[in-house]
Amino acid sequence: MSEIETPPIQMPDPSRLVVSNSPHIRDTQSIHKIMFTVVLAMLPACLAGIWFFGFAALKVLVLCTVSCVVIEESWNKLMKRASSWKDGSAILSGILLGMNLNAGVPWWVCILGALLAIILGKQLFGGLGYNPFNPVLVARVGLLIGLPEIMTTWNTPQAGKMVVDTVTAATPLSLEPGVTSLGNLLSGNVGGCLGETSAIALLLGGAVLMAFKLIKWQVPLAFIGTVFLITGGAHLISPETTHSPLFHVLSGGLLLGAFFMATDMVTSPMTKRGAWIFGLGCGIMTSAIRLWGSYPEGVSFSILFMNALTPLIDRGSISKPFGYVAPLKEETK
Amino acid sequence: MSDKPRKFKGGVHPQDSKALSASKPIQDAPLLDSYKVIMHQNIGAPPELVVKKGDAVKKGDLLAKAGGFVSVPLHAPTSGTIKAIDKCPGPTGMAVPSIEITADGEDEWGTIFEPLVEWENTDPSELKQRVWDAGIVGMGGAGFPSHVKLSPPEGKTIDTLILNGAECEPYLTADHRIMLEQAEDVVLGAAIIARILGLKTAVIGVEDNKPDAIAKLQEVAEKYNVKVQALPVNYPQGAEKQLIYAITGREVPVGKLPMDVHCVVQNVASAVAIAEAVVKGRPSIDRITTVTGKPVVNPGNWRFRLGTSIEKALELAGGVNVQPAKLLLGGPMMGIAQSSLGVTVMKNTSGILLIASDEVSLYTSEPCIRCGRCVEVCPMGILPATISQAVENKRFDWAEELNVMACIECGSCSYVCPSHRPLNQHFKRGKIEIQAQLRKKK
Amino acid sequence: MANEFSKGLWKENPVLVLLLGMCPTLAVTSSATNGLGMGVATMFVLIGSNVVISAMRKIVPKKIRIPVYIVVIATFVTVVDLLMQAYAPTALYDALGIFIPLIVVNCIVLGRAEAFASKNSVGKSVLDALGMGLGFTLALVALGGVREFLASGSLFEIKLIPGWTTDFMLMTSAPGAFIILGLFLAGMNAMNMRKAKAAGKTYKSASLDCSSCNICDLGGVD
Amino acid sequence: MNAQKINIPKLGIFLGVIAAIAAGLLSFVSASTETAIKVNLQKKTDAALEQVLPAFDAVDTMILHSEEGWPVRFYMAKKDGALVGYAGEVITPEGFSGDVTVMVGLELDGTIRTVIVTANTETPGLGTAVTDRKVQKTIFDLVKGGQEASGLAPNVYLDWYGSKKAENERWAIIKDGEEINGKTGATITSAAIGGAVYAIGKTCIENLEELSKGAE
Repeated sequence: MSEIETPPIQMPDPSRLVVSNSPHIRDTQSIHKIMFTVVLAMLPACLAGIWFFGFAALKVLVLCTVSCVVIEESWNKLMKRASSWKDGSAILSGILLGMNLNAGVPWWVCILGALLAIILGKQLFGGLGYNPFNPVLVARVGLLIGLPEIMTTWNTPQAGKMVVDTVTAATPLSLEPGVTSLGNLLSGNVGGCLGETSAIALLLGGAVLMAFKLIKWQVPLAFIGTVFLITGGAHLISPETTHSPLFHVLSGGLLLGAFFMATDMVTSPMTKRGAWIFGLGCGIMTSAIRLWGSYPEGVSFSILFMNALTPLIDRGSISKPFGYVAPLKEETK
Repeated sequence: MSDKPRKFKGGVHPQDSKALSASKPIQDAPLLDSYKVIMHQNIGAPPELVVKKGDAVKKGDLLAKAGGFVSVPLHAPTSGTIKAIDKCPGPTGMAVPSIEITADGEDEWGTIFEPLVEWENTDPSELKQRVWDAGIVGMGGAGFPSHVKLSPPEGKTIDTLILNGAECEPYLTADHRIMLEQAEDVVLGAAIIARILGLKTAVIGVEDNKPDAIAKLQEVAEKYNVKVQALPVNYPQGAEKQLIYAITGREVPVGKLPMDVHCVVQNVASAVAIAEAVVKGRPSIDRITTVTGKPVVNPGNWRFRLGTSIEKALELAGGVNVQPAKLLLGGPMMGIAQSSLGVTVMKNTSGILLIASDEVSLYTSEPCIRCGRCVEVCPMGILPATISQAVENKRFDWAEELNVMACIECGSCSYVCPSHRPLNQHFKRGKIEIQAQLRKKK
Repeated sequence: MANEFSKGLWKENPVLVLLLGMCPTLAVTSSATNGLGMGVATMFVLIGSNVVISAMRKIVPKKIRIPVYIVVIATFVTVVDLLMQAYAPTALYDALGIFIPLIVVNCIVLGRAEAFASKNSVGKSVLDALGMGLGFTLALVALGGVREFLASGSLFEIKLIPGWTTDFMLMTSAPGAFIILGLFLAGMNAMNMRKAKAAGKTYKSASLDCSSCNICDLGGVD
Repeated sequence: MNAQKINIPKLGIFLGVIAAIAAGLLSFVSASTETAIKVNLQKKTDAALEQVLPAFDAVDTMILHSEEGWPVRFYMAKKDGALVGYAGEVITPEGFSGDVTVMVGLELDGTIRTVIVTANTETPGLGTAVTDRKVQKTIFDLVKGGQEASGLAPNVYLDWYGSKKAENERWAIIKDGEEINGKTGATITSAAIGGAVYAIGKTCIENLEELSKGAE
C-alpha cells in the first residue's frame, strides 16, 4: 500500500486511431517544396535578366506569373476542381514563361502565353502530371509560330540601366560567327530572351537543382555534350560559316532549356537510362535545327519533340528488375 | 563471398528514431491475470486445438498441434486454466480465434522438452524436429515456420546460412537488444541451425548503426566459427532478398525463394528461440518486443508472453503523453495499423509502435509528377509510378507486365513520393487481383 | 425522308462525327470565307456524284464499283472545274477555284457514294448529299470562323475588333487547325456524354480509353 | 471469292466503257469551254495590267530574259496608237514557299510606277503582308456604310519601289526605318520581291530600245 499517489496512466483512445496502409512515415519532400526550390534556382537568371533589361523584364516576369496563377485558378473554378495554385506549378510555369520571352513584349503577349501554357499545355490534358508536353514550351512555340515578329525581336541589353530604351537587337545565333564575345555570353550582355542571356546565372541555377537532386544530371550533360560535339564537328569542317561549339553551348536558350525545361519531371523520362537517351535526342535535334534549319534556335522544338517520345523512352529503358537474372548454373540441368 | 558487403540498388534512409529505446535493457514483463493467445500465429495452415474450456494447463503445455507441415504447434504461456476458446481482435482488424488462459499465478513449467545439451552430437533431423515441436517461426515479422526453411527439398543444396540482424525498420530495437544481451544465444542458435543444414559456418548481418552489437557478437562468434558482417544502413537492408545480395552477391530470382540461391535466412530472435529450444528444451512462448514511439512515456524492450494485450504492454511503458495518431504492430515502414488495444502479442510482433500525429502521413494523394524518385529508391528495380497508374486504371495485365509481382512491399517508394501517392497500397491491390485472375484461370 | 437530310447536319456530321474529309478541313479553314468556299464546292460535287452514282447503282458490277465511283467523281470534279472557269463569274471562281481540284481527294464524296448513293434512290441520294454538304459547310465555316477570329479578330474578312493589328498566326497555320478541330471534337463528345448521362446511360466512346485521363468525371472511372 | 466466278473480261470492258464515256465527256467539255476560259484568263491579265498602267486601249507582248536568265514577259501598252507605258511580269522561284509572280508597271524611261503580286503561295499573314494589296474592312465601316475606296490599295512594302529606277546596285532589304521594303519575319518574301522587281526594272532599262521598237 503505497501512500504516494501515482498519476493514472493515460491510454490512447482507440476510436481516434487512424488505420491506413504502410508505410506510416513519409519523407518530408512534397510537390510544392520541389516547385519552390526550382523557382529559387531560377532566381539568379531572372535577376540577371532584370539587370540587363531593366524594369521591363521584371514587368514581364510578374505579369506572366500572375496570369498563370489566375488562369489556373479560373480553370479550376470553371471545371469545378480543387484549387491547385499552391502546389507551385503554375508559379513555376509563369516565371519560366517570362524567362522565355523578350523583355520588350507587349503585355498581352504575356497573358496569351500564360493561356497557352496553362490551358493548352497543361489543363486540357488533365492538369499537373498528365501533360505530355512541357507547358512553357508549348506556349513558347505557340507564340513563336503565332507572333514571329514579336517573338524574334530582341531588346539590346543595357546593364544596370533599369529603364531601358527599346532598341532591338539580333540574337547572337543569327549573327555572323565571331561577332559576340564569349565573355558577354557568359555574363549575359547579349540580346535574347530575358532568362537565357546569362550563362553564369543559368549554370548557378542548374547547380542548385542538381545539388537538391531535383533534376537528373544525365539530361543536361547529354544534351549540352551532344550539342558541343556535333557543332564542334561542324566547326572543324567549316570554321568560317559556323559558330564555335562553346558559342553554341553558351548562346541562345540551350542552358535554359537543358537545365530548366528538358529536365521537367512530368515530361521527361523517369529512368536514368531514359534520361541519357532523352538528352542525347534533344542535343541531336537542336544541333540539326541550328546547323541546317531555317530557325536560328532549335532548343524548344527539340525538347518538345523528345517530350513526345518520352513514353516510348520510358517503356524502352526499363531496367531488369532485381532478381531478373539467369538462374545459377548448377540449377540448369 | 567477399568481405565487403555489396550495396543493393535503391533504398531509403528514414530517420531511425531508435535512440528512444535502444539503450533500454530487456525487462521481463510481470505475470498477468489472463492471456489471450491467438491461435493462428504462423504463415501456413492453422494449428489444431488439443485443449478444451476448463482444462488446466501448465506453462509450456501444448495448446494446439501443428495442422500440417507448414504449421507450428502452440504452447501455453503460463500455468492456469483455459477460461474460454473464442474470438479476439486480430492484427488485421478482423476477429480471430483465440485461447484465453486465466493464470494461476504459479507460473509452473509443465513437461518440457528434454534439453539437448549435446547438440553437437545430436542428429540434425532430431534438432530440426525440436525446432518444429517448439513452435518456432520467423520472428522478424513474417511468421514463416522456421523448420520449413530448414528443410530444403530434394535437389536444393544450401551453402550459406544468414542470420538477419539488420533491423532496418526505424524505431525497432528488439533485435538490437537481443544481439547485445544474448549474443551467446544468437551465435549458439546460428551454430545449431548450421548443423541442421549441414553447414560449418554462418553469417550474421548487422547494420552498422549498431556497433555495440557487432562488437559483442564478434567477441563470441569465433567459438562457433560464425562470421559477423557489418552492413551499410539502408532501408530495406533487412529484406531477405536484399540481405542475401548484400552478403553473397546472389540475386533471388523473382517469384523464387532464398533456397533457390542456396541460402537460408533466419531472424536473430528466431535463432535465440532455437537455441533455447534445443539447449534448454523451452518452447516458443514469449518474445522480445519493443514498445516505443514519441507519445510513449517510457519506451523500452520487454519480454512479453504470447497473448499479452497491447493495453497491458503500454501500461508497462507508462502509457502515453498525448493521443497518438496511429498504433502499429511492427515498424513504421511495414507495420500494420491497429484500431484496438485488445490485440495481443504474437510470435512475430517485433514492435508496438505509437506514432504522433505530427510525423504520421495523413496527406491526401496528389497526381504523380513523374519525378522518378520512386524508381530511384525501389530496391527491386521496378517502376512504381507506372505500376501504380496501371493499377489505378485497372490495367492489371499491364501491371503484371511491369513486374508488380516482384514488389516486396517495403514501402520505400511511398516513403519518398512527393505527391504522397499510396503506391504500396496499389501494389498490394495489383498483386491480389493478379493472383485472383491466376486462380480463376486454373 | 426528312431524316436523310437532317442527319448530316448534326447526328452524322461528316466532320465532327464521322471524321471524314479531314485533309480539306484542316487545310482550308484558315478563314470563314475559305471554309464556306470549300463547303459549297464540295456540296456541289457531292450532289452531282450522288445523283450519277445512284442512277448507275443497278448496272455497276459490285467488284469494280470503287474504281467506277472514282472515275465518275474525278470526271465530275473536272467538268465542274472547267465549267466554272469558263462561265461562272470571275469573283466566284477566284474564291472557289483552288478548292475544286482538292475535292477529288475528299473522302466524303466517295464515302457517301459507297455508303448511301449506291444503295438508295436518286431522290434520297440528293437529300443525303444536301444534308451532308450542308453539314460539311457548316462545320467548315464554324472552324474557319473561329480560327479567323482568334487569328485576327475578324470574320469573313471584316474586322470585328478594330484595335487588333497583330495577327496571331498560330491559328491560321496547321497547328492551329489541329488545336481548334480537337477542341470542337472534345466539345462534341462532351455534349453527347452529357446527353447520355442525362438519359441515364453511360457514354462509351468507341475507340477512346478514358481511364487514363481525369479531365472530366464522365468517363465512368470509379 | 471462289464461290462465284468472276468474269474478268466483262468487268474490264465495263470499266473501259465507263472510262471512255468519262474521257469523251471531258474532251467535249474541255473543247467547248476552251475559248471561254481563254477569254477569262485574258480578262484577268487585263485587269492586272489596268492596275499597273495608265489608261490604254491596246497591248503587245514580248518576252525578254533578265540577267538571272528568268523570262520576263513585257506588255507594251498603247493609247490611240501612242506608247504610254510598259509592264513586266516575272515568276521568281525565291519565295519562302515557292513561286511568286510579280508584275511591275514602268514609265517609258524605265521608272517604276506600281508593283503588284499576281500569284503567290506565301505564309498567310506573314509573307502575304508583303505581297497583298488588301483593304481590311472593319465592322464600323459596314455600319457607317460610306463609299468603297477606289483604286489600288496601298501596301508599304510594295509602294516603296514606286518612282525608283533599277540602277546598277541592287536594293537591300530595309527594315524599321523611315522607309521600309522588308517585313520582319518575312525577310525571304521581301527579298524575293525586291529581286524580281529589280530584274524587271533592269531588263526594261537595258532593252528600252527594243521594247519601243517591238511596240511598233
